[in-house]
Amino acid sequence: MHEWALAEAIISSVSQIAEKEGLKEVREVKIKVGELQQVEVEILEFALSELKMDKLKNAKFFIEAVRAELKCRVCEHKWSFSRNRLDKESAEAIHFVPETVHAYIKCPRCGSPDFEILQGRGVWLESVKGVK
Amino acid sequence: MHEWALAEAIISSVSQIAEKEGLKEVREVKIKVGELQQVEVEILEFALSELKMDKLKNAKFFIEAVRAELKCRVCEHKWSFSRNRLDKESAEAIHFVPETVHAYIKCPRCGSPDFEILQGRGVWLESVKGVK
Amino acid sequence: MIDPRKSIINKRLGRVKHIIAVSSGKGGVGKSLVASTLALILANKKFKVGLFDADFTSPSTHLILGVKNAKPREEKGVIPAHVHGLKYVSIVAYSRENALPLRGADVSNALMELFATIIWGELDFLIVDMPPGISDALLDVIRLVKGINFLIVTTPSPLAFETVKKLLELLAELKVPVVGVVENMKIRESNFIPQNVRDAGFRFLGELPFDPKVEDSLGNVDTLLKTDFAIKLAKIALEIFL
Amino acid sequence: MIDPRKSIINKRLGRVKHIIAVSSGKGGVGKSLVASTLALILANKKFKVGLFDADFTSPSTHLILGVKNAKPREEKGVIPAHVHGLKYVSIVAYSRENALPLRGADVSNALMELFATIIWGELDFLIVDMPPGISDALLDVIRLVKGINFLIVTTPSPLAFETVKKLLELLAELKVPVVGVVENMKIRESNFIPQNVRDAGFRFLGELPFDPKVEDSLGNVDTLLKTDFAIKLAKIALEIFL
Ligand SMILES: Nc1ncnc2c1ncn2[C@@H]1O[C@H](COP(=O)(O)OP(=O)(O)O)[C@@H](O)[C@H]1O
Ligand SMILES: Nc1ncnc2c1ncn2[C@@H]1O[C@H](COP(=O)(O)OP(=O)(O)O)[C@@H](O)[C@H]1O
Ligand SMILES: [Mg+2]
Ligand SMILES: [Mg+2]
Ligand SMILES: [Mg+2]
Ligand SMILES: [Mg+2]
Ligand code: NI
Ligand code: NI
Ligand SMILES: [Zn+2]
Ligand SMILES: [Zn+2]
Repeated sequence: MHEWALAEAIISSVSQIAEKEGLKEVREVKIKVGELQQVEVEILEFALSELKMDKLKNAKFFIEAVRAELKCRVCEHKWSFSRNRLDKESAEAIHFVPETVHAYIKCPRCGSPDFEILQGRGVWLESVKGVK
Repeated sequence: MHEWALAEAIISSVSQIAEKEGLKEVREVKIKVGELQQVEVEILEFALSELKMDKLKNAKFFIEAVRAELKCRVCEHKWSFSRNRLDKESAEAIHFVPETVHAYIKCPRCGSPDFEILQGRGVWLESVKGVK
Repeated sequence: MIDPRKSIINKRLGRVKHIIAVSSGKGGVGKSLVASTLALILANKKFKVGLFDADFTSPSTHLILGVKNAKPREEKGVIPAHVHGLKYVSIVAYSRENALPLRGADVSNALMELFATIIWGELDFLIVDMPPGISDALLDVIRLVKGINFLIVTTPSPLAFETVKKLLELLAELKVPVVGVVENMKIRESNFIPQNVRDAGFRFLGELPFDPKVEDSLGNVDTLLKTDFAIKLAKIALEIFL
Repeated sequence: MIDPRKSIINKRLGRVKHIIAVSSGKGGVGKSLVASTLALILANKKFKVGLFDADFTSPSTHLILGVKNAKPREEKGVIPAHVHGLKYVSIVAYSRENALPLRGADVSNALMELFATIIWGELDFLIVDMPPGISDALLDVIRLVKGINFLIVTTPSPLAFETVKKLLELLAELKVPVVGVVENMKIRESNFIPQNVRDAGFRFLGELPFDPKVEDSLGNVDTLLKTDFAIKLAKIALEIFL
């Protein structure tokens, strides 16, 4: 449920963007949520709906899940993150701090923890639309 | 003149690529040279022509200079690197290890050394063409 | 694509009166020991204190505090554990006994994630135990945390002061406030550090003795607070912060 | 776009018999002192030795060796300076007295640049003085330098060994060869480190005394080599490498 904190970050960031772009009202916000962090989308949506006010009152939030793709820096192997391979505690750690993935996941080809998270790490704002 | 060492790296890398892609002969190599490193293109060209052999014997090297663009992580200001603003010793340091730019250049807007080198850092292979 | 985390960080820290990064550039000078002990001292003086271990790849504060299983709670954010009167967060709660190899970009990401999600609430002091090096964590706290102050730790050695001096110059240039410099693990009389700190235009806060009892009190805060080291640090802390 | 540097690194090191990274994860344990002194000891035994300071943001070896102006020459590459019988490269030759704030990605780039351009030639030993942390420099030497060996330094403190243990596990998992572990700055009898090192399945190489004379000999290699610290290290070195 620290999804709430992530929702607050989104609201704060959208408000800032609205301010900067001189929007009177925000209509549509597109959000990408990386699967690595295993965000509970329902909770995030609920938190967003509870937190939106002022210029964001009527905003619609569209949340898209993004597969987590990892790429090994040693052997260049690419693979997708799957939380099924993890015990509960490790998955939870990655939920809070996605970088702890480097403590729990190794490249399935060469065994290295030195991999890049190509996409699907955390929460991103893709677009903010509204009226001026 | 450590350009020679960079030329060796290029030759070695091109040979590896030719091997991997099963090329019998390399015909054309496109190289990008970032202005940050202030590589002497004539020396690089000369070194390449001296070092090329075997599959690379008839290769033509095309070298393109790339402006060095820096972007401040603190204030997001973007600017171009110009060696004119540097004394000889600092410019030389950056020639050998481009990252030492963080000891000598600050963001012209906010004064931070915490900037990203967006492009124009070092030597890159853009393409290797040949016949199989 | 915009990263929404940056915009919330200073709100999260909005009710923290003083944010103190304990830093050095150099490793092994006693940053973690000073940060942990300082946090305990201030908490004992009835201040509301948070301690954040920002040395993700070689954390130490959990061992100094003798903390096992200080996992933050999850509740509309990450709620720090309560440890010896401190609000406490270390990434060890998540990485546990495992090595956590992180490239700089990962350090940067983890730091932003934690600053964006930890609910520190109202604090008089948030003490941040910094990693060695002049790298991502340092550049990020400067970049992201408005009003951060630096408390610099050095040892008497020119090997430590070489980097400390460079760090001080950098902080001065960036107009980042520096509380001052403490000289830790002093074993004999010497004016080298105090002189050089003052010459560089910074406040010399005092010296902390090399105290063999410190090693034996790791993990036991009551014993730790009775060492000469802690007693001397308490005097310095009260001079600076009262 | 392809970075051509990676493909040349192992050719550059092709005539180096042993590459030894002096590492710890933990800062301030004596990595730089061990690396520098070890390099000098081996050079005195008539080995051809190179010393590379890979701690770019807090370099120390130039102070230990008392080196001023050891600038590499430029000649079809970067030719190491000759210092006290060693081939020597430190980034300080380029960054001079300035702070060099580098993010991890910059550390990685600088490391690749230097490995790709330094002409070490024929060497019996290349000693690499590693920065603290389990981060870019460590991951890059493992990734880029074929046949690298690790010599691990710890102090007697559980604070140091906590990270050392994690590093050892990481190296074991990656099957990176580890020469062994030295315990530096020993001040009293204790079996904690030797026992734990052996339990973890590694070779315990011996202990090096905490030696106050070391501080006074920084910058003077003749004096340094006469300290108890150096004499003990010489014994260990000869046991390992002869
Ligand atoms: N004043 C002191 N007296 C004795 N030992 C000390 C003192 N300060 C630090 N130490 C010891 O020195 C080592 C490094 O301290 P630490 O706080 O981990 O440094 P850093 O966080 O700067 O790496 C630890 O083993 C610690 O117990
Ligand atoms: N055996 C020793 N006896 C006394 N002082 C030592 C010893 N080993 C290291 N030191 C001192 O400890 C400090 C840290 O050593 P250094 O080599 O810089 O560590 P690192 O490279 O691991 O950060 C320096 O001031 C150094 O002079
Ligand atoms: Mg990563
Ligand atoms: Mg940079
Ligand atoms: Mg520490
Ligand atoms: Mg060192
Ligand atoms: Ni959650
Ligand atoms: Ni050159
Ligand atoms: Zn791999
Ligand atoms: Zn700027």
